[in-house]
Amino acid sequence: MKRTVSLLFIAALAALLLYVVANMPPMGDPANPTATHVIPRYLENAEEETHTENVITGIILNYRGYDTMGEVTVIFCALAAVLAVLGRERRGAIEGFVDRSEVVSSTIVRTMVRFMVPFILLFSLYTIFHGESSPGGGFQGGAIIGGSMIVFTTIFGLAESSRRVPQRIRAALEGAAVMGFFLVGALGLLGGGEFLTYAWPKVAPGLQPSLVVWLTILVEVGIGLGGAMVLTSILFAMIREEEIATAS
Amino acid sequence: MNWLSAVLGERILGTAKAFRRRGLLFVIMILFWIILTASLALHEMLLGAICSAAVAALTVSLLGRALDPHITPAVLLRLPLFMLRLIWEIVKANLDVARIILNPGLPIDPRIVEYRTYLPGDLPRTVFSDSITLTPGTVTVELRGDLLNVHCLCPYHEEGLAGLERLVAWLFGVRRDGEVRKGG
Amino acid sequence: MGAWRHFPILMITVPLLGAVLLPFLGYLRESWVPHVALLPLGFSTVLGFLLLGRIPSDGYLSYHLGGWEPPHGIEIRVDYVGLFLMLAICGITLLALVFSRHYISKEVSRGRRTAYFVLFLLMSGAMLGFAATGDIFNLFVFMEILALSSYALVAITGNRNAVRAAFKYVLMGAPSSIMVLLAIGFLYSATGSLNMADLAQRIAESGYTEVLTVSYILFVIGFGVKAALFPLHMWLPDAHSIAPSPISALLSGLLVEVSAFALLRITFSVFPRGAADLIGGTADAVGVAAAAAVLYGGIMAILQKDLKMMIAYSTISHIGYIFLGLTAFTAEGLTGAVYHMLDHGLAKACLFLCAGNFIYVKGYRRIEELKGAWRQMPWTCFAFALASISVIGIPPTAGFISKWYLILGNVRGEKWLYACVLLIGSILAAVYCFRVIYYMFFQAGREGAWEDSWNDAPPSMLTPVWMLSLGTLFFGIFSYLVIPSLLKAAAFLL
Amino acid sequence: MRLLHNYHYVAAMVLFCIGLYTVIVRRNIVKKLIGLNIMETSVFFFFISLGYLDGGMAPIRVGKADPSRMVNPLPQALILTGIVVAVSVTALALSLVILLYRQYGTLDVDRLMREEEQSETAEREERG
Amino acid sequence: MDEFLTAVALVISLNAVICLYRAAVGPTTQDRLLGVNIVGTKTLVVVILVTFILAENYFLDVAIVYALLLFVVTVAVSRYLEAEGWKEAES
Amino acid sequence: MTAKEIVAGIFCCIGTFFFILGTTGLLRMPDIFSRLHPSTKCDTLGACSVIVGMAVYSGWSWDLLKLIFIACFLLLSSATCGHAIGRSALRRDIPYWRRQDEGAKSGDGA
Amino acid sequence: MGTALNLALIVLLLTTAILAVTARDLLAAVIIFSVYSLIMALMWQRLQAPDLALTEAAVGAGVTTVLFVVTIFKTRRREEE
Repeated sequence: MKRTVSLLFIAALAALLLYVVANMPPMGDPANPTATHVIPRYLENAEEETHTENVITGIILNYRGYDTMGEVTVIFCALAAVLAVLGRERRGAIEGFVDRSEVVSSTIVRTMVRFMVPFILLFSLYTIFHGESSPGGGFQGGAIIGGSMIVFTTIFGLAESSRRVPQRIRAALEGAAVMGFFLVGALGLLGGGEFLTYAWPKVAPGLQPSLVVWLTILVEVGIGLGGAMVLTSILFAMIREEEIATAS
Repeated sequence: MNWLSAVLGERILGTAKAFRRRGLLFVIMILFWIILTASLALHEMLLGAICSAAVAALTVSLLGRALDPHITPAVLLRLPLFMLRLIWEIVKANLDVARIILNPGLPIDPRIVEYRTYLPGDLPRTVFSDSITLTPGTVTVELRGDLLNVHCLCPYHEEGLAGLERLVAWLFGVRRDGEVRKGG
Repeated sequence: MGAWRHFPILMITVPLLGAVLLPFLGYLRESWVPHVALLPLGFSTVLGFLLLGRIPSDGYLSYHLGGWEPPHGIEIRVDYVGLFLMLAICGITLLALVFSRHYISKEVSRGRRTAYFVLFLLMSGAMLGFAATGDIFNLFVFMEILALSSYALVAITGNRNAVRAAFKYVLMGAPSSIMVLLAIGFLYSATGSLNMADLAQRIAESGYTEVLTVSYILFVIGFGVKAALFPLHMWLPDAHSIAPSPISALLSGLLVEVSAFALLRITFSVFPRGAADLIGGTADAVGVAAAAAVLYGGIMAILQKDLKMMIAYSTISHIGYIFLGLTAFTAEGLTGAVYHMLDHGLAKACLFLCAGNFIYVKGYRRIEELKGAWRQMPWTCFAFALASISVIGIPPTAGFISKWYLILGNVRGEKWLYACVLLIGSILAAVYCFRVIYYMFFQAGREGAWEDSWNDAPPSMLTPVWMLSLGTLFFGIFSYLVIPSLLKAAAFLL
Repeated sequence: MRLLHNYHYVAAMVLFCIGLYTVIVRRNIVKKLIGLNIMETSVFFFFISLGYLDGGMAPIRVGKADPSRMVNPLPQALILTGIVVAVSVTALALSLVILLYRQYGTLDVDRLMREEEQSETAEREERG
Repeated sequence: MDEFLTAVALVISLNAVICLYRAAVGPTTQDRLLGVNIVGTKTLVVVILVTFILAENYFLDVAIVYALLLFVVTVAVSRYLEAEGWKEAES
Repeated sequence: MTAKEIVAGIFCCIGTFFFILGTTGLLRMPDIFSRLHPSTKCDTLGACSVIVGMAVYSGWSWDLLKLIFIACFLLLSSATCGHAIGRSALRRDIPYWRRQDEGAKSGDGA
Repeated sequence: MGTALNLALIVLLLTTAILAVTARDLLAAVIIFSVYSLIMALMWQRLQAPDLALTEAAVGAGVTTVLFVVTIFKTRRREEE
């Protein structure tokens, strides 16, 4: 019964959606509302206004910086939520953690991982720093660092991995990333602009272009490292085989 | 005073060793950076130097341990030749596998054989087993100490292993008795 | 333009920033966390009050983030209704936070307390951002912060039922968020804009009527799940009754309202008056669902045995009230809906906190166990009674005023049936509320269930309860302070 | 035949429905989460198709590229945020799954609900 | 030339569809992982081809990410497959 | 059609051929261990030759270096991935196919 | 020809999605889901969104998959009958 109702609901929704798609503007047409309304300004002026060659980065960090602030908060919130659900990690508990599966990973894989992790890290740094001129940016770089942490953790074990990236450092970077974003936003406030203006229009107009560039890079690095650490912490929290104290 | 100089010497030597590892890693990293950024502009190089230094400092304990005793300039010089030879082997391997796959009778007689290698250290063994995996009809499925378990598609594939081992030994300058040739 | 134009953004970011700083404090001095967590919310509340006289009831404050003007940048848009809601959010979260300090020792394990406060602040900041934003995608982002923190807060006790309720909530909440995102996509494809004010203009000119209609339907489904509109309410009773009481108060008193408010914004600010033919049919369907919700919620509440469960079902019924106010499409109905958001927020938060008091002092959850509670916990019981009166809608509480306007709006909109449904809903509310009150005051409990001496909850838990219940009284008696401006603002919205 | 021309949209909608079907009908909760992810990616796909321009280039101004031939960067910027949100929700939901399994020993929704009824009846009996 | 490269990409992606058979049927999880790895390699090649079809060379960064991620996923998953915890679960 | 394009085209065709070969092997081989062979060899070679073709096509540019890097990386990673999959199969005691018995028999590694 | 490639990719997407949804072995479903993400990323690259292709490859195929695998490792492998 319930199943039939759900299937009917889905079928109705599918029909509705297909009906809409049949009536939507043709894809890829330059005369579409999406291509004519807000976009031209971004494409024409992004380079002068935001000093980024990659228009997407310009939008993310400048035109819609508030969304990105929300995004960073979402990551932070996810971490807080996962730790709230699975229980916080006790200081120094993981470092003494013993892998219960008793499977030592293969020497070949270990050597290869040793060999590749530096490359992955450097590549992610490249992604973070070159977000304004090529595809990439803070969060992408962070996710790639997260990937390197994943492979390192699965191969070398949680204890080793968390010795290399201890909780202190993770917590500090996570907090600093979000906080940095807020403070950079407030900096614009102090300079007489609006929140998230990466400049001081009233105080030092001459400083503006270089200030924008530097603050953009700062924010990118913050997002990258913070995001990477959050992903790492979430991974650690999920791998950790520590029974949590449930209280009611 | 003797012990002091000994300790100092050791310290300096150790530092030098670590520095050499780090330096090697740094050079590799900055080369990779140049490939990535595809430019030789000054500010890119500066940024690259900073990033590479950071990565090298962070991961030297990771990569350095695997690299240090084995990577010498001579090895780096021999590497391209080794690669060429390996690619030739890979092409041969592929033609061989192609012959097997395209044969309607599928003439295979797979087995897992053991092979004891005389190559020392993790890196040469890893290179050896990866080369095995890439060359005719053999896949390394397990490496425990100096004992390799190799899955062979056909019995005659097993014979190729010794030649490959000689090739890897040549690359790392290892003699049959397990001594590492100094300097190359 | 003075510094006050920055107040809305500060109201939103300061709690979020506080949430980020709390873990460090928790690392250094864990016992300070509950106290320090009050600071950012208090700051926001003060800013909100300072802002009160600045915004005219037929205008709005527009703040361009990063200095990019609206269709290109993101706009924060606070109108009178929005500020009204933001103040309600600040006040109720502040009181619930005060309440939490003692309460969480009962339900939340030690290792999770810092996380509790972090998530609490994130949730309040997200609600404020949600209420204030003028950009439709930004709405989605804040909705997700809100959703994530509320999922985790439902599960924070970590016991079986809590985790199950939270998972149920995720399973309904996450697809609804995706539907909202899809709706935003449709809207964007037809108009090419994301700013609400700009969208209103573009929708009037756009020729893609089918796309817009379906987009609105998806908005209704998405926000309907978040707001627990009747056929989509399945997650609510579990989540609201199982979460720790201050969280129930927030979920029931604010989160649901805020989602309804988002739908209000979509209905009135985004789809302009001229687009009534686009959304008319859907709005009618919402009206039917809302009417069904009023009846269903009321009847189910009568059938419940668990106190918090009963209050949760009552919430479903009251969401129906709010939506009936929206679909009346009259200034009175809209005023009633907005006023009901405030009133219901106060009353429901108060009821849940009272239930929390019972749990804290005696561990009682079931309605039958409350027989004779008056003897031991008079303060809590009186506050409960006062809030119940507001829920029923008896003068002089705020509940009466809002229901009056709701009915008036529906009568003006010539929806007689809905007006009757609203009246019947009040009768149902009277049934389930008076049952509890009767048990509390006029029945003797089991032997030894209650002590004979007054041994109520600690003051830090009683103060919020009383402030909330007095709030319903205040807004009932002094409604003339707010209602005219609200009416004007509603007329401006329409 | 708008439908044929907009085949990207059609694909996105079909994927959306597959995901929704999984979320609603399949009983395993990990499967439901996979369905959720499929839904999310399909909506992202829809957004990106919205921004496509025939013969367009990626919106990265290397050299002096012609801005009028670039695809729409706005949906891409939005979806970047969307992906972050998606991974956050998935992480949270998965940690809930771990906890659920620890406490119920099952991943089947029906069984979870049945357990709940059982525990409720048990509670009722216990209370008299 | 673009047409030709597109045709190559098309053939390779059709190939990938066939490889999915292995990923779908199994019979062991290792088979599936292998199938997935192969599909991933093919996707990587298609990414490189698309880079040259669209003549936007920074897409190669994406290809590098693909290669890295394929390695990461395959190694991590096969490491989990090795672990003993599966034994009772699988039966 | 320049000579460069022709060479690139030939390399692409070779690569496609090896891909098809790999797919055939993947479908035809009897067990996981023998399936590793076509996947690690043919697919790697197929990918590498397409990459070489593209390297020829791009001419002398920075892309060439990136492509070479990707190719080297692919060689290493596919060998390692093949090994990792094979090792996990061995560890889980998945029987391997033997000619003599015309059927699956448990092999304990050697 | 470009359209044909797009169609082929869409077929791949649909196949992987259906396979991921129908597989009874959860681990297989997750592994196939990672291919789905990879192909989705490729599709996005075809639609000129390299930033997103990068993100999806790293997040969808990498992080999400591993989180799923960890979860399945900690819980139960097979779908219950």
